[in-house]
Amino acid sequence: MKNVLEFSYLIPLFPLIGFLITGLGRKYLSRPLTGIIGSGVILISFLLSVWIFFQVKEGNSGVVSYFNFISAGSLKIPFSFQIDALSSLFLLIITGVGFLIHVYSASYMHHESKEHFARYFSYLNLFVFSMLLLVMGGNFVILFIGWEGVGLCSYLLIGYWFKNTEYNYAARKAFVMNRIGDLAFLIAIFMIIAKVGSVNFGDVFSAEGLQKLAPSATIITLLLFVGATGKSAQIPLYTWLPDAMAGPTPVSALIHAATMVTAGIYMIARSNLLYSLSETTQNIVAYIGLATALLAATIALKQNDIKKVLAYSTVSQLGYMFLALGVGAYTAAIFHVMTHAFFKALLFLGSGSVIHAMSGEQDIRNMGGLSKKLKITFFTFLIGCLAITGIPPFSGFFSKDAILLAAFEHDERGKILILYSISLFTALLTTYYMFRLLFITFTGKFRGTQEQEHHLHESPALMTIPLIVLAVLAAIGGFIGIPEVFVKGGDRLTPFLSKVIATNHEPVSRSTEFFLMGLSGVLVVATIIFTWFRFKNYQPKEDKGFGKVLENKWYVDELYDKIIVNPLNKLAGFLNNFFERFIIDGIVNGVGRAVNYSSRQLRLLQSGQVGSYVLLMVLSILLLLLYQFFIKK
Amino acid sequence: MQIDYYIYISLALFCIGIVGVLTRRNAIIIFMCIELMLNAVNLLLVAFSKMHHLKNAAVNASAGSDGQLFVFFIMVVAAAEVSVGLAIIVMMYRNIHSVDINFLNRLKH
Amino acid sequence: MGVTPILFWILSVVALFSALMVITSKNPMHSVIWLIIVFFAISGHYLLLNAQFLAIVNIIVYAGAIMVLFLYVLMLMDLKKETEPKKNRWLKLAGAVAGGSLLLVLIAALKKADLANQFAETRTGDIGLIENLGKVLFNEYVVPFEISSILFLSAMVGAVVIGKKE
Amino acid sequence: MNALIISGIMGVVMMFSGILLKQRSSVRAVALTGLFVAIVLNVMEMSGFHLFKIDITGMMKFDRLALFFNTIAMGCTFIFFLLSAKEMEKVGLNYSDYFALIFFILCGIILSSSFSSLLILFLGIEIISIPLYILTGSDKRNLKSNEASLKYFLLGSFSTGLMLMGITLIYGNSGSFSVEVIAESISKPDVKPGILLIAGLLLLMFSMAFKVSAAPFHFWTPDVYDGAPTVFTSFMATIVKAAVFIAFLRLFYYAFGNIHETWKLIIAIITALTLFIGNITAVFQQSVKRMLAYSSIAQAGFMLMAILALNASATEGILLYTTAYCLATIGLFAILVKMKDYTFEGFNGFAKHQPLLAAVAVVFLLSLAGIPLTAGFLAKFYMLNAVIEKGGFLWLVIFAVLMAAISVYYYFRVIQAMYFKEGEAQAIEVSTSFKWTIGLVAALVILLGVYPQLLFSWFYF
Amino acid sequence: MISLLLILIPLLSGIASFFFKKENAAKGWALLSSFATVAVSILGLTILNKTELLQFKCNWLPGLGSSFSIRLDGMGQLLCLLTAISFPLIFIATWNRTYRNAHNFFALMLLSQAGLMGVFLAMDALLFYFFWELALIPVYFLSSIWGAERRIAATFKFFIYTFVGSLLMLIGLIYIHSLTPDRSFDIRSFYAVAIDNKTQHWIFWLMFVAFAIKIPVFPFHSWQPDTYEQSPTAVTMVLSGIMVKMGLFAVIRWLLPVLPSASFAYGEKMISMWVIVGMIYASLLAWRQDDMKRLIAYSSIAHLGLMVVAIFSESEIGMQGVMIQMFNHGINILGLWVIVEILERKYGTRKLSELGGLAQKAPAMAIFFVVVALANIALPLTNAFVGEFMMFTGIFTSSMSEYEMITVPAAGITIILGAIYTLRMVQKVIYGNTNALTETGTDIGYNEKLVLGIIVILIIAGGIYPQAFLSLTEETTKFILNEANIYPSLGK
Repeated sequence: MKNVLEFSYLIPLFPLIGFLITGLGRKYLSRPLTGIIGSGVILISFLLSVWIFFQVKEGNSGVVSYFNFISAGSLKIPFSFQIDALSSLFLLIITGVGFLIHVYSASYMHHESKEHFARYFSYLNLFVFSMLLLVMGGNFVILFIGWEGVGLCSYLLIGYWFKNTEYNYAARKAFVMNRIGDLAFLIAIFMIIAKVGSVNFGDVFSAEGLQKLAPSATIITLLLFVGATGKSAQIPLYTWLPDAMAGPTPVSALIHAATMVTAGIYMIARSNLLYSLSETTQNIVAYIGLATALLAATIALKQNDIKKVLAYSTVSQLGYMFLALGVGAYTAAIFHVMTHAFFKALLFLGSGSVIHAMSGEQDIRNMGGLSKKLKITFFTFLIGCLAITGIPPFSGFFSKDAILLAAFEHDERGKILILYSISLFTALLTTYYMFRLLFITFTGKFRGTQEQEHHLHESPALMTIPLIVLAVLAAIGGFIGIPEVFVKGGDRLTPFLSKVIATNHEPVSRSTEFFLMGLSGVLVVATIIFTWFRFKNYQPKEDKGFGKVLENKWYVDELYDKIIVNPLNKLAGFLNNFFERFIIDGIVNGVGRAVNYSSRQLRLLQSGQVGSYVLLMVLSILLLLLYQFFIKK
Repeated sequence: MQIDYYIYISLALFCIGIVGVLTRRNAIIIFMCIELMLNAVNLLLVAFSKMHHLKNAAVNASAGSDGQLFVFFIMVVAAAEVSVGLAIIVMMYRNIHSVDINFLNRLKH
Repeated sequence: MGVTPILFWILSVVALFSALMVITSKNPMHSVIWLIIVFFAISGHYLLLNAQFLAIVNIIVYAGAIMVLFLYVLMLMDLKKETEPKKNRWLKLAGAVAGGSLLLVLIAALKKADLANQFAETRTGDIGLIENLGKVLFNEYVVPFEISSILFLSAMVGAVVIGKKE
Repeated sequence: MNALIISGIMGVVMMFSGILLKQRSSVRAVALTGLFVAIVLNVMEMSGFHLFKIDITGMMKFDRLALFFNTIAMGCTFIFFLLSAKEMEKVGLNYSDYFALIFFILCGIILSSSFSSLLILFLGIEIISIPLYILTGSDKRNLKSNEASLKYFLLGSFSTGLMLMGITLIYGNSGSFSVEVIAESISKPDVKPGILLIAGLLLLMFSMAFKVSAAPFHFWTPDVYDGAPTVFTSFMATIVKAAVFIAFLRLFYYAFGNIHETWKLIIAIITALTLFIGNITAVFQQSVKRMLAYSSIAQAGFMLMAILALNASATEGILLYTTAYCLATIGLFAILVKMKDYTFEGFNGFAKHQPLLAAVAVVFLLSLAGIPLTAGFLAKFYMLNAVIEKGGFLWLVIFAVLMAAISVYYYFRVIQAMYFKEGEAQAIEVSTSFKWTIGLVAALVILLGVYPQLLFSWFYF
Repeated sequence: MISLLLILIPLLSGIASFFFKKENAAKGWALLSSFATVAVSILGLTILNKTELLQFKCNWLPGLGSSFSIRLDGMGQLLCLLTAISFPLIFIATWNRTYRNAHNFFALMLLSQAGLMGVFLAMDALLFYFFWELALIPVYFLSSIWGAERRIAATFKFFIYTFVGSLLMLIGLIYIHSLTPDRSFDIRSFYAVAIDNKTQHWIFWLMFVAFAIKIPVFPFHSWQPDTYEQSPTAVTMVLSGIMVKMGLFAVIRWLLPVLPSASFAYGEKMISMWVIVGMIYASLLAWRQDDMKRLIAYSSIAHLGLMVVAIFSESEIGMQGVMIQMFNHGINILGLWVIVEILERKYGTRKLSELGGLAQKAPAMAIFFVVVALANIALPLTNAFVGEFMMFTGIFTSSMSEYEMITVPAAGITIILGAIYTLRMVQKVIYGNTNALTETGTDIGYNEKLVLGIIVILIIAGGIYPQAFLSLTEETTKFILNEANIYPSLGK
């Protein structure tokens, strides 16, 4: 009897169906109906994912392939799905969080007209579909299809309010930056094909596959990593993510926090065996991750747009994950992906609820004291903050601690604590800006306009329920990975992923581990208290000096414009206005003119005088005779 | 008589004719120079015919006579040409009262 | 040296000289006269080559008919010498040079031809006599002879077409 | 031979028909019937029927090439009569004499396409030339016509002088005017050909080049074609030129083919010059008539390639080429004659006013430009093919092709004027029969362009 | 039989169409005949797919060793299918246009279709050249009569330009013919002929220039934007959808296998590098265009450049990619032109600066537009992705390539640039706010919905299950590459 995993194609199928229904029927479906269909299909695939998850848990994992996607010459690319621990875990996150956010959106977007409402849901479903393709894909090509698919959906959703030109530019920026990464990814795929002759994970990560790849492992992994930096917003390609906040808030929660941006981590984790072949790449990954984490955190310190803060915090957290990947703690990275999905989704949805309450206002300087009116939102947001700052026993604590620990171990091998210390510092920065956000938004007194004030209200249940669910998850989600130091066998994640991910770190002594936890815990709490005193009664004021630099994001966008965009633009202008017109076309037309001119001259030979005719004839006879008799030999 | 003398003389006459064509403007004179060229040809033809006769009289009694006959035909043609040519020149003269070929410049370029 | 070469040279010199006079003399009438002299010199050559028939025909047709026709036309137009104004000196020069160098080139080329021991027999050989020519003409050359009638017809028609007043 | 006799007689008949017949239409009828008879008899001669038993050995040789070309030439003349005979009335009063002269020219054509003795060649060329001088000048009150005819006459008789000198020198070398004798006198590869022969050969080549209006001996062509009455231009630019080409090919194929190596470079130079001057100069012309004169020079350049190649496909090629060229040019002139204004602007908006004529003209122009599906393309193709098969003249081939591309420029100017430019077309009256005839000619052009076997199956009768 | 019909149907119906008087009659007739052609070509693909039906041969010019021989092979199947499908789509999409002397218009269109079919079918060099020109001439007239105001100059340039090219090609063909042992133009003798390297090299250039002009390859492209801009859109569709493929097709069938060692010597190194420069150049220019037609023209230069590079990589997968990409690109660009046609007819402009906000006014069109645009930037699950992926793989993994680490990334830059200019176009046209011009915009009609629908279906289908086409062209590819393989022929 054939493997039940055969049916895993249903998981992406349902979102696709949802996309088609809501997309094509957008004129005819009422808003509630659209919401039900849109969320329903996700729910179904969530349930299926759960089922698959348990299948995998019982050790029933493998590759199911359906048909030949491309088969030419020696190259065969099947359309196949890889169902194993890694993908099934991601399936849960995507469909689970995805479902909650769909539900949330149904209420958040209710003021849109029904066509656009349906358009929104169809995009969202399409996104889930592509994301599922991405994580289920049984080879690099299918993965890449999903990879670009999610890019497309993020493009569509960022530009969802297409009347606004700013948003459109943001969308384009996101897509193009992703494309840059994708190009590197593609080249990596070509190299893999050239070396191994196949793109199936099974062949590539098999012993002989790896052995074939070993010589060029560094370049391949680096190219893959560049792809990842595009998708997961790392230096140097991170600038699109903050702009992506142009999209509706649930979108930011789902795509630009919980799922899509973690595709890079997934991809690298998926090819961890390959990465383990190249020390260099791993270091580069680690340091890029760390740098991104730090940079984003510093920028986040000074942002006043509630979503921008969260966006930069996302970038920073992603940096953490790459750090983990870099130091070889793949499990920790995955763990953090999961917890981050919970609390960052929670935070975004919370902010969405705030924005909703403030009727579209996003600048925290005009908020304050919202805790009285928006109780649920406030509490859930608080949990989110605690989780992200890693206060035990919230989920963030476990995952972040795992990463810090891994960094520490890595440093111990390198005998200097640079990775650890900086990441710890970043953790404190995180704490600082998150609580700054919390305090400025929810404490103190209201700074907004009058009608905003009496319009203030808690969001409807459809929005709060997801908040609560996520809050719970954010609170307890960490318990699947309790460090061994607390409970023997508390870490259920590592063994579960062990089939896919080689664990290669020898544990440090218990005492050290306790000490590190203690240290970070104390520092974090201290930071919180410091922040409280700083912002308990906050008054907006103009930043200057270094603060201004941070507020302007280190002027990175301007820099990119200066060194890349503008020169390219000028070059294109030159080519179009000068080179094409006067050189390329000029030569062609020049030939024509030359013929015309020579014609005008040559016809003067036809002087009309018999005398000159005869003379010319005699002369040419003369020359020809000379040639024949005296020159030609 | 050595044949190349004949060759040189008739070539000389021929080229004098050409020079005449080149240097004069009076259509009639030019025409006369052309006649001169023809006569140079005739002379050479006759010389050649006699040369060939001398060479091949043994095998063929009438060897070389065709050269002289050709001269005869050239004269025939020349006569015909003259009649037509002078007619044209006269017609021209009727119209523009000149036989100067430099006035023939309506057609050019 | 015998009488033949002397005659030959005299005739040649006369022919060349009067030919030059043809193209140099201002007055068309004089040119005609000089040309007639050329024809006579050439007929002399024919006689020297023992081609009496051609010699006679040459005199009759050219000197007699054709040149008279020329004279007639010239008188009809009574062209004064000044009717031919100065032609561009440079063109004249160029023409002379071109013709001269053509002559040089031809001679230089034909010099290489090995005709050193080739002779045109003079004063003997009877192919030039009317009866021989007649035989050949009306045997082998009867077709072209007939054909030349077409030539004359066309020339006649042409002369009529052109000459007829409308 | 049959054709020669008939057309000779017809010439005489036409001379008197002017006096006997009052109706010009009946004169035309006589001419057409006579020509038709000539064609029929000629075709019969192909299958071995002779009117009279005349011994022409050593003078003429009515071989396949000659007979076949005569058919083509007379066929084209027939078409020419059908299309443009009426237009001759406009030229002058001596209507019937024009026919007579044309018939005499036909005699010359037949002679020069079938000669086997330089004497006949000379006579043939002269019989062609002398009536042409007349026809050129036949529009007596038109100064341009006079001028053209005088220029043509002076230059033509000058080239006759050259030709005679050439023949003489050749005679001096080989002691005969017969082509066969000349050919076998130079047949031995080890013996170097005599200088006299080469010099004479070159002079002959130049005079022939003059007759086919090849550069640098082309100068008479534009003036004469432009000045002559358009009807006769169309005749002399097509059929006559074709005939001289056949004579040219015959002469250099049968007489001097053995020493091809010694003169091929000269002919190559002449070809290149002709192509260059013809095409380039045509570009700037303002009058379609004069443009066609230059284009005839350019086409001559292509036909000269046959004489350069001198192989089987060259012979086939030149037959196809002459046919294609004659048909197209006669057709174009037939339309042009009816126009008042010969400039390109004169054709503006012609397509709206005369859709059929415009379409037909397009076919002819495409054929001249050598666009596939028209006879012109295959003709050019055969030429290129011949030269490439011969080998060694690739530069010439590429050059020729580029020039052909330039020729597109001026041919298509007419098309552009007719179709794409707005303008009040000049009113011209055309009879239905004319339309049918010219339509058939166009059809023939396309037919030959698609399936030339039609022609060659005749050639290998 | 099938192959003969593919030529005869358009040819005869085209000639017949000259004699129609009423516009709608001519339209209907043209549509009818184009449907017939589609039917035949699909039959040829499916139930009548038998060798003896797909080929036809008869005497033509025995003197020259040329015969009227046509055959449908895999590549031909694909391109004839493209040609067949395109025309009805074009006719339907431009149904609402009215042309003066419509009967002539449609007649010429059908004639050019016949020519195109012939080019893809011809198995005889001379015949190939015939059809090559036959396809060109009608287009010249179409553009010059029904084009925009600067049409005469632009199309004339186009004509002379391509004509020069094809004449040079003709010389090459004749020369090869003169080298064939049996003096034949038949493709088999062309493949069999052994030419020494020196000769191969200059013949190669003679012929490649012709194809490079047709494709067009930088710097021979300057005719293209002008011509596309000035031609009526229906003609532009033919030009860019099908006619430019003639060049690629010719390189594959008449250049690579006939002159293998020259193709090897120049193809991968010089030409590929050069073409890639041209691709980037064209992409940059496309980025700066304001007129949609010019923009699409330049973008297609970039796309076709990639195909050229892939062809010369001479790898099986790359070649397969080229073959299906020829089809896909035809479909995609057709879609783009349909959009342009709609915009031009509705709003009388093609300028990006004058359009905008149409997503509100014409959502259906907007959706189609976005899909087609995404296909233009080769997004996965669209047909173009498959083609480009395969081509890149071919270039990268080809045994010919030595500089793949330079060429592929360089060519890859055009992927990024492609995204930039295509999305710019999309954004300027359908996003943003409406302006005075587009305020009154309305959505598209049924005929346009139908056409775009078909196109989108083809796009998606080709993107999800390309295998159908791949199996079609596999045999041809193997054959061509085997002929083009120089390692045996280097000794020649």
